[in-house]
Amino acid sequence: MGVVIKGENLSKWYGNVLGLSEISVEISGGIQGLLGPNGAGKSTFLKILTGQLKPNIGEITIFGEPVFNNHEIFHRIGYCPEFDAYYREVTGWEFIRFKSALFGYNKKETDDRALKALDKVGLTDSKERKISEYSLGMRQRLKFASSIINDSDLLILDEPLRGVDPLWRIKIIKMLKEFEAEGRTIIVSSHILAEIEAMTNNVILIHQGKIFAHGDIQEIRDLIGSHPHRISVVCDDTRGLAKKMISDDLLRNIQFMDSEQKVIFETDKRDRFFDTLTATISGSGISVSEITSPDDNLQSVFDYLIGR
Amino acid sequence: MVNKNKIKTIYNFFVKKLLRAKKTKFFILFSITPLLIFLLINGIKLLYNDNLLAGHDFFKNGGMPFFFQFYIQLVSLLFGAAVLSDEIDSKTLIYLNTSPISKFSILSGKLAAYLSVTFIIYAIGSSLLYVTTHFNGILTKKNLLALLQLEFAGLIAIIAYSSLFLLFGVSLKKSTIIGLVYIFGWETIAQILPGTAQKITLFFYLNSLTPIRIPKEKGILNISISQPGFAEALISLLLFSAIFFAASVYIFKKREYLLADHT
Amino acid sequence: METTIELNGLNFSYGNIKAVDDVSLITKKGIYGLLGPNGAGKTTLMKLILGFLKARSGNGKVLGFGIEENTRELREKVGYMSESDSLIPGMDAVDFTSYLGRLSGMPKQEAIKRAHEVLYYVGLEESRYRMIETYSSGMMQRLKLASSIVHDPVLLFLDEPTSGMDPGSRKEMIELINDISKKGTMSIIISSHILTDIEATCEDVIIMDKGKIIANEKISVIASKEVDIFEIKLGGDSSAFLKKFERFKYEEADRGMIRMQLPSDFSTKEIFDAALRSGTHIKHFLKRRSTLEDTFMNAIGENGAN
Amino acid sequence: MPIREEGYYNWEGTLSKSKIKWFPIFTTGIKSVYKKRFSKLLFATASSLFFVFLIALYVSSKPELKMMSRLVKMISSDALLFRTYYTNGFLVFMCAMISVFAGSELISNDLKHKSISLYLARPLSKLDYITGKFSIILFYLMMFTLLPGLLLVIFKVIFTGDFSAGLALLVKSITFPVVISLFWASLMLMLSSLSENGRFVKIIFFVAFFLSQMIAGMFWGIFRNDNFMYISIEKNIQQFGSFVFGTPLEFRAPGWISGAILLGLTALFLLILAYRLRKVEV
Repeated sequence: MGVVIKGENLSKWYGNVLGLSEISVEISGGIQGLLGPNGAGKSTFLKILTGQLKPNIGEITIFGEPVFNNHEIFHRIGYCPEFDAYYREVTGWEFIRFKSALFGYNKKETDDRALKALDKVGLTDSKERKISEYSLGMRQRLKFASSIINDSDLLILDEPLRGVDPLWRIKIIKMLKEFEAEGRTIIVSSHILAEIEAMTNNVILIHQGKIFAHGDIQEIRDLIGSHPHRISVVCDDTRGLAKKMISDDLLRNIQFMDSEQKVIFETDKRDRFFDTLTATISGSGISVSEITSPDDNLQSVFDYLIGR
Repeated sequence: MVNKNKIKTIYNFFVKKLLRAKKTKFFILFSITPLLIFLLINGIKLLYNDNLLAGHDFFKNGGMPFFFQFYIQLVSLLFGAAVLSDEIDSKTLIYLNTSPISKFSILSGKLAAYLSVTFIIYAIGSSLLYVTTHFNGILTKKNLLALLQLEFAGLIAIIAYSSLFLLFGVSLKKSTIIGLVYIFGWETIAQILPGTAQKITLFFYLNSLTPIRIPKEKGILNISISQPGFAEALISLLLFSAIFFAASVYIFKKREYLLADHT
Repeated sequence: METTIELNGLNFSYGNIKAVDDVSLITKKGIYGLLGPNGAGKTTLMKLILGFLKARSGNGKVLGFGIEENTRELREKVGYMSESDSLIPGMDAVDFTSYLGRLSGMPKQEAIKRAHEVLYYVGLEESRYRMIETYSSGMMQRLKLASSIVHDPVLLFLDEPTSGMDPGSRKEMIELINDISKKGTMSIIISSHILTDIEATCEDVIIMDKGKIIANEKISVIASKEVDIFEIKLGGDSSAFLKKFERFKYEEADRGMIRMQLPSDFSTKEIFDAALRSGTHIKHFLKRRSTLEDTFMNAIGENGAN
Repeated sequence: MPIREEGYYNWEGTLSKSKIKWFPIFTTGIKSVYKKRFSKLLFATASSLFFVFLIALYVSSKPELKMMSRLVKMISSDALLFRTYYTNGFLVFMCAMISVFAGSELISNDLKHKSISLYLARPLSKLDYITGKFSIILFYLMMFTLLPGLLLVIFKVIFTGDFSAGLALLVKSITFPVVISLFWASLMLMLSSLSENGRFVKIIFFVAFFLSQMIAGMFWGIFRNDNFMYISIEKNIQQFGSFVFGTPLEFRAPGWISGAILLGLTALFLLILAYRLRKVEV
């Protein structure tokens, strides 16, 4: 699958609000986590991606085609909007069937696809009830269902799990992974980093209208030179272990937390550090019960880059 | 490019939705008020065994101005302008803009749906009123033809006014207020202005379509210009509607709809 | 006063759907998480306690006040942050917060002074003079928190407090909640779907499903329930390493995480020796603790497939 | 001086024990209506009638001035003064405008933004909520009916120096504007609780007001029977005013019936309002 989304120095501003400034990006298959603080340009990027807004400078193409005012492209895109928007006086079934019919299938296929989408989000038995009687979580799942009707090659989801209960969070994350396995490209914007980590390793970080980072979380973490890697080890002889590890030029800092029998090493050369650590532990009689990297996750990447 | 069954999909969905709206029920009730008043008057007259009010006169002086100078304009405004502004307020426009359906099909499907509901509401009130006020002799060819022309004129009026107010809704922020200013401001004043001014109101042409002329006050310079013929009025109204509709589609395509108040 | 909430046999239903089904509950001072799938009855239970709804049967006391007889005195001591953004247009944050303070009975000047204080506290000092309808969803959550603690309640209900907040402000919201509960003068009940937030704030957890309370446990107890499964991540290719542990049950989860079942008397040293011999190193090594998510899934699972 | 650490601080004050819980709704509501656009313009036009009557009062106390003779004749006695002022067509229309301006969004906005739960999470009952909202419209209505009425009496005493106005008349001059204000306020609040859409509420209010007038006029035109005057809100107010102040009636029909209609409608509107609020799901 070639490049699915291609943006060349996209800039967008309205009034004196700067939405995006010179964003160039290429996105191909798999799940991509899109994150960034509120008001940092993330929603503007999504709106340009779905043709709701036209970039002032630069242009964006999906499957090689322009997006703005090109409605045919939505045969191959599924979109789940951010707002809690729903038609009044309409039942869940009527809405999903309407959205499905907009793809131009024949009557039978329209109904089948609508039913299948509802079934996937567990709303089949409440499909005859009015959407206004749905709880926030159910309306959210209905919105998500409306984006998976056409089994599209590209899925753009704006905070798809907001207000959804843990049970359905897990099911939907599993569903997205299955879609990824089928080779579909999925853009998921979310504020809950643990959710993104559960789905993918690829993230796009947008802040102040620019792409701060794009790629694998691990690689991004390694690129952040300003913060050395922190590795915490829990064992019965923290001082002994530290003494054995200190000889090399590996370590920048050691911190002891005796109450939890924990020692935290800071190093720039992560792989060499782990080689030495494994060798030292197997060489010495120290019994180690835990090795973790507290700041080797998306939250730390986010904090170090965005600096909140 | 234009896909007929997608337009039908939009049409069916929104007609069903509109028929359930509180607004529709209110305006159906509102459309039969002239009928209720007529029945009430004659009811009381019967009590006082007074001679009954002539149906035709009531229809000509009360019914016609009510429907063709107030009711059709108001309902076409509240429904026509809402074709898009409802979707923007409830932020549901996003579902249509991110579906594989052209802006032309969206607007034609929705306008047709809103038109039909407006026409149904109008037809209920006007036909019931006409039938009751011309009860004895309703089955004559003349009356039936007049009734048909009444409904036809109403339909054309609704098409013209709804497309105009659709254009207001698509392009202006405070479309309802501007619409009210147009109906009760410009269209009423234009009646008494010299001839050419009247030419740029929809009512001027509409008045040639209705089976019974709506009495017009004399203009300031009391030169009353000649009413256009039936065909000429019909064609100009349809032409105006097409222009308004095309302009709406054009603007709808070009405009970026910022549904959120923050980036 | 130890007990904050005491409910016995509360029932409530919308039409024929039983939203709260014979709920009895006792909560002490401190911070509780209220969890459950959509439609489990969490929000309904909160509304019953606050007196927004009248229970079909059963009764309850909150802070010693009957939830039906003296709702007014009860609400003086209780703060409520609703799930939906309920705002009054045409007001800035200071007016809005002090107005709600005065509705709780605070004198006018006190309310304005206190409004500034809580708005500073929740981090809205720069935008406290802006009209609240221009607030982003993140700022709206902070404003709702500020207005629910302006009258210094003894018991605080938070319905989805971190919904719609970006990672940075969500971390701050969690710090605020912890700071308030640490002060010890206010007990908090948080209803949220984000289990990581609940784990980061609450001491106890109440799980509801289909209108019933199906679990009521301490988070410390959940976290201490050790399971003899180890999470292992290796530096390089893991096949050689795994060959040495054929005798144990293990599964390779995604992105190189291995979950291996090891007997409790097993010496961990052998793991590191094996890694060294198969030319790779251990990047991550942790004895798995059951998380809140596992407890939640098991509790819901046992209560019949949802 | 100890440092002020970061963190949550309790509030040392104590809540007021006063029974009137809805008072903040009143004061804040008054301020926000005043801050609305065009409020000064509306209030100026509404108070213009008072100044016209003031001048007429001055002229009536100075026989040598020959201006405004018709109005002067109409306010010769105190009873006539009140009746002419309170039931003046312009004032009735102004009351309608003030009700819409101050009241049309009082509840519809709360419904739209789901903020009723904000009020009920505080120690307020639904009755407190309604009373607070009610007091806002009543305040502005009475500011342009009761207040000017009393001022006119005071100025009459200043200009003419006679204290002939008996206690009964003074009581009537207070109760009548209150009843009229209650009528407008309950009508407006009831309509405001019907829909989230403020615009729709305004449309229904004006349709009801003008329709009542139009139908009454049309029926009277056809039947020449005064009983149809009871359909018009304005005629009812004028008839009831004449009845209360004992001045010649507006139309040949019992005056007390107009009063009954007004009070009956007020009660009906309050019932509908209470029903609507009970049904509102917080």
